[in-house]
This record gives sequence, structure tokens and C-alpha cells, in this order.
Amino acid sequence: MQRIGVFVCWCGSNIAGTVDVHTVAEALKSEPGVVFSTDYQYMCSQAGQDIIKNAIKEHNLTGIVVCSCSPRMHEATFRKTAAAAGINPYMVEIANIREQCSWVHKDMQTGTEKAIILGKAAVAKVNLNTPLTPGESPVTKRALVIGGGIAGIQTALDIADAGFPVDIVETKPTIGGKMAQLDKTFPTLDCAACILTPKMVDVAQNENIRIFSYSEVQEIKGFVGNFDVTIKKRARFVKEEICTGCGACVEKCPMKKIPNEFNLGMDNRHAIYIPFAQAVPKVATIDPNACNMLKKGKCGICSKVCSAGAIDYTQKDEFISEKYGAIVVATGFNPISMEKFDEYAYSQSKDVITSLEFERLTNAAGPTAGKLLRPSDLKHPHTIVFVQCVGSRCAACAEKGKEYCSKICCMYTAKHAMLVRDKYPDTEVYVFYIDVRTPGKNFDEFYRRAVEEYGVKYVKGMVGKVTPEGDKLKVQASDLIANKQLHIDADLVVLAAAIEPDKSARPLATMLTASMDTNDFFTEAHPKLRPVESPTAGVFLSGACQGPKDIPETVSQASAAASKVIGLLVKDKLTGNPCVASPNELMCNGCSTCERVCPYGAITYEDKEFMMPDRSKAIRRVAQVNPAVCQGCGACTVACMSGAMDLRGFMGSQIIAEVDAICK
Amino acid sequence: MQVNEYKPLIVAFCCNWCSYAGADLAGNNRLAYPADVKIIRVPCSCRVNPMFILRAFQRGADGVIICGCHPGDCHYTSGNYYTRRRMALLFSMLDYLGIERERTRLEWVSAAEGAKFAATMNDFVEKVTALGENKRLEDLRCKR
Amino acid sequence: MRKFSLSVLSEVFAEIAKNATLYIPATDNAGGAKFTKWAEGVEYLETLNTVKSPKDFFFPHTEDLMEFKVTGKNIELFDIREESEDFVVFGVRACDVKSFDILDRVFLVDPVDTYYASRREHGVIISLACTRPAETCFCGTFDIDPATPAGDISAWKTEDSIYLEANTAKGEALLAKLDVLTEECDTEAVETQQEKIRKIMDKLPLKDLTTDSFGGGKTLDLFNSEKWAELSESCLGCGTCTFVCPTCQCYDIKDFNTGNGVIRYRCWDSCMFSEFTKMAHGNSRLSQLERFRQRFMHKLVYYPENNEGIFSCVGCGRCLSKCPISMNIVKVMKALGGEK
Amino acid sequence: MQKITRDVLVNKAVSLLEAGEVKAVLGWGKGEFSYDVTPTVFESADELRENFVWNDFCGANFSKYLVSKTRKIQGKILVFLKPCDTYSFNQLLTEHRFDREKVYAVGVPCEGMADIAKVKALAGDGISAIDFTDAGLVVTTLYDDEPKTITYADALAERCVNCKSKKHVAYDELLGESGEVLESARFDEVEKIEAMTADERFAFWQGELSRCIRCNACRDVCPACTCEKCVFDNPNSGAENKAPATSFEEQMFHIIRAFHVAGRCTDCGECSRVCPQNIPLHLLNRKFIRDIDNFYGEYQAGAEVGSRAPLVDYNLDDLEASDVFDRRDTE
Repeated sequence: MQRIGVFVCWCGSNIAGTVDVHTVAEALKSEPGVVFSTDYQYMCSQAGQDIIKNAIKEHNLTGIVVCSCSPRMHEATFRKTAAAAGINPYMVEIANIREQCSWVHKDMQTGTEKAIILGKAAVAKVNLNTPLTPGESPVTKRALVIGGGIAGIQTALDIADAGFPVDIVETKPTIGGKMAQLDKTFPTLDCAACILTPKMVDVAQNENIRIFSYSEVQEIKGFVGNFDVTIKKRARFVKEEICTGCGACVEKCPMKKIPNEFNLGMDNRHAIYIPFAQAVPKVATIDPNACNMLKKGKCGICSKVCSAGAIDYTQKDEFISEKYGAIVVATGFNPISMEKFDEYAYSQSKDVITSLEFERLTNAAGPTAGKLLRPSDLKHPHTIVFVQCVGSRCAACAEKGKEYCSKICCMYTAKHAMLVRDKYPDTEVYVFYIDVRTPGKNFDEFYRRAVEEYGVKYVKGMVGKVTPEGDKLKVQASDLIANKQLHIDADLVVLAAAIEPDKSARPLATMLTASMDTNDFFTEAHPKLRPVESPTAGVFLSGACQGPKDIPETVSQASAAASKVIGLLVKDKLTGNPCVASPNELMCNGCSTCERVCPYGAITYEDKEFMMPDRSKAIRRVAQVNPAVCQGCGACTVACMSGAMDLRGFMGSQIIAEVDAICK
Repeated sequence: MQVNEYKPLIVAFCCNWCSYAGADLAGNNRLAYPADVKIIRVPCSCRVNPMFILRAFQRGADGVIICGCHPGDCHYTSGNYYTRRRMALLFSMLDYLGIERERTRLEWVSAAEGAKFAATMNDFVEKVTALGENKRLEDLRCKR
Repeated sequence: MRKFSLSVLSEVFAEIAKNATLYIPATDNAGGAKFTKWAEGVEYLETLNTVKSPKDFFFPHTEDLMEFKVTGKNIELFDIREESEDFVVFGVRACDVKSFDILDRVFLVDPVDTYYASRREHGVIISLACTRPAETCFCGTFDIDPATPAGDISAWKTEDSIYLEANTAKGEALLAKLDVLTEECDTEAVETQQEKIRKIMDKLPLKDLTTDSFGGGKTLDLFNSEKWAELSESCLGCGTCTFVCPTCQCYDIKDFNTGNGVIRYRCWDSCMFSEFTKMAHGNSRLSQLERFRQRFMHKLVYYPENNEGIFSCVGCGRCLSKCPISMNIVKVMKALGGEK
Repeated sequence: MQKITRDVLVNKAVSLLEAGEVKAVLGWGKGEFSYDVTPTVFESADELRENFVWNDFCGANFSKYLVSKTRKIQGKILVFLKPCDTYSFNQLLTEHRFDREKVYAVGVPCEGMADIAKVKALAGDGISAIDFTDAGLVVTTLYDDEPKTITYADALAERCVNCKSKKHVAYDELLGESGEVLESARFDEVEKIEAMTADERFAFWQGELSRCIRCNACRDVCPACTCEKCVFDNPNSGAENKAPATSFEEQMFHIIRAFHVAGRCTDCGECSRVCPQNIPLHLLNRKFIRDIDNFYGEYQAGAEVGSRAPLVDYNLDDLEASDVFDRRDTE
């Protein structure tokens, strides 16, 4: 049985004006468990708090009810008061008789009656309160960044600069991501490589950063502050630490007809390759599906020409286990497949290309060494049609496209159009669009330059069909403003393909128990106030894995994620919220229902041996809640049929007691 | 001797982050609503078990209202979405059993919507008052 | 013996209902029969085999015992029992009548259950000979003659009349009140009917079931039988058998806090329930096997041991037709050697 | 009449039992009469040959027994599953309630099961024998000289009249053939009730639920009710009681029970089959099923293992609770 003290605050006349505080204090005296009840002008004042402290000592109180303003106002205050007097802070409950009583009711009798009932409900609850202690867990001061594009690079650099070790896991042989493939960047038209590659070098040289390239995350266990991650380092058959990246092996490799992924298959590479000149790490990689030595055991030329002796055909996949305190997801995006968009003849003509392919065609390091030549016959195209929103904002074609706006296409298309007109003023450039969206600093100015200075022909309307005919592409389109059909003989058609999250994101989200939206973009903890955190504690979001983003936005989000990570890693211990879910294992069915509603992935299952009611022993699957991860929403408690799951601080029995007290 | 006019008993479950704060704001702005409404604070509307609602009716409540954050604004990202499904089904079932529809309600009230909170409560109390005492889901033992 | 024509049945019911609440078998609107308070318009139903037995009249499913209020350190007690009203139950089968004897031996011995006793005092039973035993009936096993039902008044219903014979003072008194509506008669029609009933009894599929292997003194043999495991294997642990049983008498006493006081009430309990006889120390029967065994040991061994060999089963057949898994006392008795 | 014969089932069970592939067989055991069938664990070929039955009264769904039997029996247990039972089987697997590895599931086709209450209503009480012939159930009673023939259609249990699927959604082995998911009229009764006024609905359910004796048979037979500890048995839950002391408690029990199985109930109909008071409990479950289908898209619990039940799922644009009624009223 509790020994409860009730403290009714007047709040000057704020409460006492409409509530007869003496009557309330008197009425609550006879409630079960109440051994002391009083009222005072300002309970939150030092003098008021002293009354509470003294009463705790004098009457050996175990529980406190303060009838005062909203708990959102002073719950923390009174909890501290209680703790200072030696009782558990969670033994305090507040009856809100100001905001929810005296301030909204005018009549003294009504206000008093309601205040008494609210007080009774608080007393009923405190009778069932139990002391709660927030759990503590240590923090591993190391971060993992999954994905080595500009998002991952920026996040890693910022965390590393704050003094914490960071590992980057990148599936490709080099970091750099999509940005490394770009030519120029909007709206400033500076070259992507010129601003990206120094950052890549910074990463390589930063003592706090390790790069696991050509690697992927195999398994993630644990929780915020304490993740156990297994990284699979795929065999690249080149000793990374020895290879100097001289490229001798690449030159001599006889297998030279392998489609070059970096140039999106528009030219070839060798079986042993370095994706591009500024790759980081600048280390060769052997493609096991292409290498004769690995496939048939014949060749071995690269090994012979490697003066460093870095080639190792026997290399195996390596598994690295590491502990991390925080994980940043920066898995990025990909353009969607154009296979299903037959109307644009992407599969039929080499001269229908995606915007990313166009980037490579205009890039000095690309397959055409920066000359704009169309892929089919390497001739200079004189008429180019850009088609916007291919697969974006595509509510009606959900099976092949995306409902959302891909956000970056308007701007890069403006950039492409402008660059073409700048370099090749004899080229006619059409851009077909639904809307032109340019919300960003200097974005609209940029777009207007394309139209006004560079004479790009923007047509509001969509391309209906592209038909290859001879060496031309017949483009059928509608001009919605002029309300007429257009027929254009184009030499090159560029499709602004929608972007989608990288395919690796979904399995990764499962491993992280991080939630995703229906488009497989990671969900933020709060769309406005916590945009770089996943609802799963300790997991942060950087870049386009959270939604379509351009480079400036990605970089700012990457730094924001880094600052959140730093804020976490700087702590030695994490103190949790003690009002978390906790299962009664004896009643748990192990049915996974609670796990399915938990937005935080706080619930896992364990097989444990139990003595059953009939004294037989059985191994049962039972839920385990990680208090460091649980945020205490209580969704699981209602999902749980057997009532095995309860929420500390808001136990079913406590809420029922409140209901009963109110309905008495 | 006072006129014994019928006063309903209303239990309101409010989520801590939005609706309870909305109720506080109604107080801050002195937006009156009937004292028949008694608020129980829960961390999230998804903490409200249908059993609590039935319990309130058993003990003599004439109306039960659950208030949570607007869809998309849940402090816990998804709690109110579960609440919405649970309550839609529960309310539909109560209706199927012949319990008056207006006795239960689910409302989204944000921390900024003090006025909406007060208006919602005024409206709910009015509707329940018109229905009169809860006879169909009561436990007579609790009324003697 | 007195009789009255079926054509005046409702007058007779009306006459009885003048002084007491009358219950007769009527439809439960779900294909079954239940004892229903008679009023103008309530149709008498031929089906005597009601889904729930008439034990409710004396030992209701739930019953408030008292109320108490606690204020500070004071406790106030209130007697909230409803004054038992006079009532008459018409149409109780011989087996069900017999069940009252079995309940009496539990509730009317010292210390007398005053709640039960009061209801017993106020109730008058008019039994009715059972002309249509079902295949599930085995009252004969317990030496009950459905053609000669006991009760305050025994009754027989033929095609056109109902015959009445008072057995107790209460019965006499009630019959006296029906003087005007009934006439004195001989027993010939009743005897013819009894003959017919006995012939059917010989055709019943369970007529060979005997109690020879059961009764007092057989505890150890039967308790330790290996058959229990198999018999209880698929028992769901529901309370159907016990709640339709006319002789099951276990109850639980519980408190219900209304918010304004605590009502202490009792309600039927079932030995099949996992929480049965759960006490502060825990549960005395941990497995369904033990709980299942308890029910049948009680009916077939413990009760006769303490009650001069009387079994606490009357062969009404309710559990046979209602058990969700069709496991029942007949199967148990047969498995444990109870067939001729 | 069931197309597949008892012998096919017995032979299958005997061969697997004798080969040591399974340690026990969960099947239907012979009763006293022709219609009372007891779920039985057979552990020998002799028992199977002697006591195994397969006829039109084998309605019992064994899925739930797997929870306790797989814990108890060492080795594999063979279970016979009718099409509707397989849905319960999958639902239990979705909820990790038993170890799939310990079960050998044999699917048996089902032509629909008879309801003894319907048979008795047509043939009268005092049934001494039932023969299963092509023409129907030939029922001999104590009171009629001539046996009566009742067609299978007339005797068909309500849940089988409205059979939702003849398809086996889970099995290791199938005896005979599996059928298709069927269009059924199972929601007609629900719609009728929905069409009533609130007063009528209240009166209807009061009438039905007031018969409840809280025997818990509906819960105890329900394959979705496998809680280690049911809230209604748990004194700390605030809902525990052994008897419906008031009409409120009758309603409370059935509302909460239906809610707890909402989205998990496969509509196997066992609850209504076993109710000693013939309360149409399936009409509560079907209400939830129908609402779920209407509000959130069609969902059949147990159709596949691992599917996400509607109550542990959501869509951003789900129906608002307040629109539930508007939607129906404008229908």
C-alpha cells in the first residue's frame, strides 16, 4: 500500500479562482492510500517544493499527487523535487486542474467537483505506480556510413572531423557514387569531378575514416549505441594495401570487351579495371565473371605485369565484424529502368538515352571524351529532344513509374539543354515538360537563362511517341499551350528518368528494422522536426535514400545527419526513457504481433525454456523489448492479445484505475 | 433544491504530444467546454485499448472520445494510424451491436488546435447529452 | 390423482401464476428450450430437455451475496440478497428432479447455504414424465425412472390431458389451489404411458451402462488409471459440460468493485477451467488431465463415497450433446469398465 | 457424403506411422453415436484401424491442437486438414505458434460437414443410427419405424453452406484433390443485421448474447485464441470473470474476443459450431472480416504464411473512424 501525499496548488488565483482548493485537498484525504493532503499558493515555488519535501520525510510518503498546472509544465519540476527528497521521481503524478479545469470552467462548484475527480484519478494511478529507473547503455564511439556517394562522403568527413572513427561501406570498387558520373552541376555549372574528387581524397587521407569498398553490409544486430555489424568485403583479387593503382595490369589485360558500368555500358573496360582515374581507393579490381584466370585458370598476365605483386587470384570474401554506435544510411538512388517505357523507344534505339547517360556523353572523361556524339553513329546530333518526368509524377502508370516527383530532373535538364546550346549553338533543343519546378537558390534564374539566353525551346506537353525511322527519331508530342500536335525529327532523345531508391535499401531496412515508405524511401523519425533520423534509434538518413534530392540538399542533409551522429557519439552513456514497454514472458505468445507494430524495431524474440502451468517444460518464443530503443508509444500493448505487453508508467491497470476513478 | 438536469459523463483519452497539449492550449486561451469531460493522458492514441473504452462505458461513462495527433504527425510516426484502424473497426462493431454511434469518437487534435479541442468537446458533449444516459453498454451494478 | 384437459392448460398456468412466478419450458429462439417465465403468450414447448438444467432456480449462475464499503479504516456491510419470491417450475424431467436431491446434499447440510435453502423453500417443482428420451439419455443407469418423476408434484402428459399427483405438502397446497380446474381421476392412462416409456428405455443405446465399477472406495484404482491421459487428451478446458450439468455445484466467490462499494458475489465455476480452485499458493490441479479427472472422480467416486453411494450424475445427457469434442461421462465410464 | 473414403486416410496414416515418419496422428475418433466425433491422438496402427472415423460429422479443426501437441510429442505429428483448417494452420504459423518441422500435414478434401442440430430438427431426437448413402443421411430413430433420408444439402452446416474455400493453402501431402476459393454468401446475414435500425440490432444481439453462459467453448475451440493466458482468465487484466454477471459482461466478452481475433480469424466457424447455446458468433467475426475487406482491401487470414494482418498494418490514406458510418449510410 502506498502512502500518498496530495498537494493542491492554488497557482495564485489561476486555480483557486475557480476551484475551492481547500475542499479538493480535504476531499482527497479520504481516498485510498492518501495519508497527507494540503494546499498552497504556488506549489512550484521553492517554498511549495519544500512543503512537498518535508511532507515526504515527515509522513514517509511513497507517492505524490500534485494537483496543479499541466504536467507538460511542471511534471519535471515535481519529479526532481521528489527525487531530492529521496523518492523515485516516477512516483509523482500530476492532476491537471489548471489548463484542463480552472481555466476552462467558470463555476466554482463545477470546477471544484471536476478537480476532485481529476485528483482521485491521479491518486488511483499513483496507487499502482512503481519506481522506474531509466536504463543506461554504453555508446560505441564509432560510426558506420553505408554508401560512399556524396552523401556518405560528407557525413563521414564531418563525423571524422569531430574526432570519431567512421567506416564507409561502398558496394562499388570506388567511392564517389552518382556525383562522380556527372559532368557539370547546376546551378553554377562547375564540374562535378572538380568539387567531388578533392573530397574523395580527403576521405582517403583522413585517419579517422576507413573505406570498405567493393563491400556490403551482411548483418546488423544490436541497437542504438551498440550495433554489431558484419561487413562482407568481396574478393577483388588485388591486395588493396599493396596495389599502387598504376594501371599497368589494366593496360595489359587481354579481356577488354567488358561493358563499362561507370559509363553505363556505352564503352568497354578490361577484366581488371579501375573505374575511373580519380577512384578512391585507387586500386584495381578483377571482375571474376570476366577474368580468364579466375574462370578457366589460364592467363595470369596481370599478375606478371604487377611489379608490386598485388594480384592474388586466391583471395576470398572477407567478413569483418565491427561495433558501431550509430549507423548512417546513404544508399542513394538509381534512375528507374526504361525497359517498360516502350513509347520512347529506349530499347529500340541507341539514340534514346537517359539523362545520366547524357552526363557521360558530355563528360570529358566519358566514352566520347566529352564530345556530344550520338551513340548509334557517333555523329553530332542537330536536334535534341529532352523529355521530362519519364516515370515521375506518374500516378496512372504505377506499375512502371513512380507517383512522386523526382525533384532533380527539371534542373539537370535545364543544365543539359543549356550546355548543349552553349557548346553547339547550331543544335536545336526541345524540352517537354509537365511543369518546370525550380525551387532552390538561383534555380529559377538558371532555368530562365536556359530559355532566355540560350534559346532552349521549352514546350509544355508530353511526348506521346518516339519512333526510330532511318537515322531519325520521329517525335510525336503535344504542345498544350499552343494546343497543337508537334512532329519533330530528332537526332537524340534524352529521357529524364525518374529516380528510385537503390535496390539495396529494402534488405538494409529490414536488417536495421528501419521503416520505409511504399516507395522504399527511408522514413524519417518526424517529417519536419527530425528529418535526418530514422524512427529506429541510432539510425540516421543521409541523401537520396530518404527522398529525391539534389547535391546541395544532399550535402546539407549529410552534414545534419553527421551532427546528429556526433551528438550521439559524444555521449558516454545513453539514458533511456523508463516508460517503455515490457513483456510478461509467462503470458507472451511469441506471435510477432507486437514486433509488427513497433515503429522502432525495439522488439525481438528469444526461445526460452519455461515451466508450463502443468509443470512440463517447453521452449517458447517470447518477446524481448530493448529499453534503449523503445520510445514508449504503447502500440504493442494494444496489439498484444494476451496482455503480456504492458507499458511502464502507463500500465493497463493504471489507466483502468483512472477510468474507474473518473467514472465513479 | 437544484434542477437535476442531465449531465453526461465523458472520458477523453488524449495523446501526450498533440491532443493533451491541444487541451492545455484550450485552457491557456480560456476556451470553455463542459466540465463533464475528464481527460486521461496517454503517451499516444495507440495506447488506448478497446478494453479501456468498454471499461469506461461499464463504469457509467456516457461517451468516450479518443484524441490523437493528425495522421502523419504522430510523435511515434505510426501510432495514430494503428489507432485509426482499431477504432474504425471497434466503432463499427459497437454500432453493429446497436450501441449508439455518437457515444464514441476519434478526433485528431494538434497541439496548436486549442480551439478545435474546445469545439470538439462542446460538440461531443452536446451530442451525447442529446442521446441521454448510456443504457446499452452499462453495468447496472456500477449504478446503484 | 387429478387431471385437467390440455385445453385449459393456459388457465392452469394463469392460476399458478397468480400466487407465484411460473416457469415453463419454452423456446430459446435458437432451436433449444429454456425455462421461461410464463406470461400470456409464452408458448409451452414439448421439449423437456432444456439446454440449461433447472438448477439455476436454486443455484443461479451468478448471485450477489453481500456488499461492503470501505471508508478510511471503516468497513460497512450490506445484506443485498433479493428476497426469494415464491415460484413454480413446471415440466422438470425425472433426471433433473433427481439433481435437486444431489444439490441438497451439498447445500443443505451443515453449514446450510442459506441462499440456496431460501430458494428451495420458495420453489415448487412440478415434474413431468419424460415420454421422449433421447439417444443421449441414460438416467436408468442411476436408477431413475423417467416414467415416475419425483418433485413436489409429479405430472404426466398424455395426448389430451395432464395428470397430477402431489408428493409433498407444498405440492398438496398448490394442487389444492387448482381444485376448480382439475378433476379427480384414476391412474390407468398414466400407467399405460409409463409402460410405453419403459419400452423405449429398453431400446436406448446406453441402457447397458452401469455404475458397477464406480462408487465409494474405488478412489485409488480409478484415480491412477492410465486411461485418463487418453480421455482428457483433446479436452478444450471449456466449461460447457459443467454449465449444462444439473448436478455440478462448484462456484467461485468474487468481489466486484463498482466504484461505490464492493459487491461480493458467487458464480458457477468449472473444474475444467485452468483457474479452478486457484489459491494463494497456486493451483492444486495443474494439468487438464487432473482437472478432467476431478470432474468424473467427483461424480462417480467422491460424491457417492460421502453420500451413501449416490452418484452425482443423473444421466440427463446434456454433456453428451453439448461437449464441443464429444467427450463425456459415458465415454469415461465405458473406458473405465462401466459397461455390462 | 465425403468423396474420399476413410480407408484412404487410415492407410496413409498407418503407413507413415509404421514407417516411423510420424510418431502420432491427429484425427477424428469414433464416438458413441454416428455423429459424435472426438479429436483423437492415435499412436498405433491398431487404434487407427479401429477408432478412426471420417464422415460428414468430422467438423473439428485440429490446427489449434498443434500448439500443445507439438510441444508434447517427440517427433513428427501427422495432422489431417480440411481446406478451411489449412487457413487456421497457416495463421498459427504466421504467429509462430508451433514448429512447422514437427508437423506432417495431410490435406483432405471436404464436401462440407453436416450439422447434427439440422439433422435432429428434420429427423427428430432419439437417433439410433445414421448411415451415409449416396442419397443422403439415412437416419433411424427410436420413435419412427422407418428411417428418414435427409439430403446432404439439407443437413449441411451453415459454415459449409457458405464455404469460402475448397482450396488447401497448406499441406505436405494432399489426398484427393484440392478445390478453389469460392464465392460465398457468407456476408448476407451480416448485411441483414447492418440493414436493421440500431434498436433492432441491439434487440437482436441482446437476444442472442443473453443466452451466453460463458462456458468459453467458443474461445477454447478457436484456433486464433491460443494465448498462453487469456485476458478473460487473467485477474490482472481488468476483464476477468467466470460468469457474465450482467448483460454488459456478455457484450464485453464477445466484443473483445471478436476484436482480438479481428484480422486473424479465418472464419472457420468452429465458435458457432461448438456454442451450446447456438449463438451465431460467426456473425461477429464476419462483421470484422467484412469491414476489413471494405475498409482496407480484401484480406483472408491464413491464405498465406507471414501475411501482415490488417490491424498491424496501415495506409496513410486509410478511412477515418468517423467515415465508417457515412460510408455505410451512403451505400
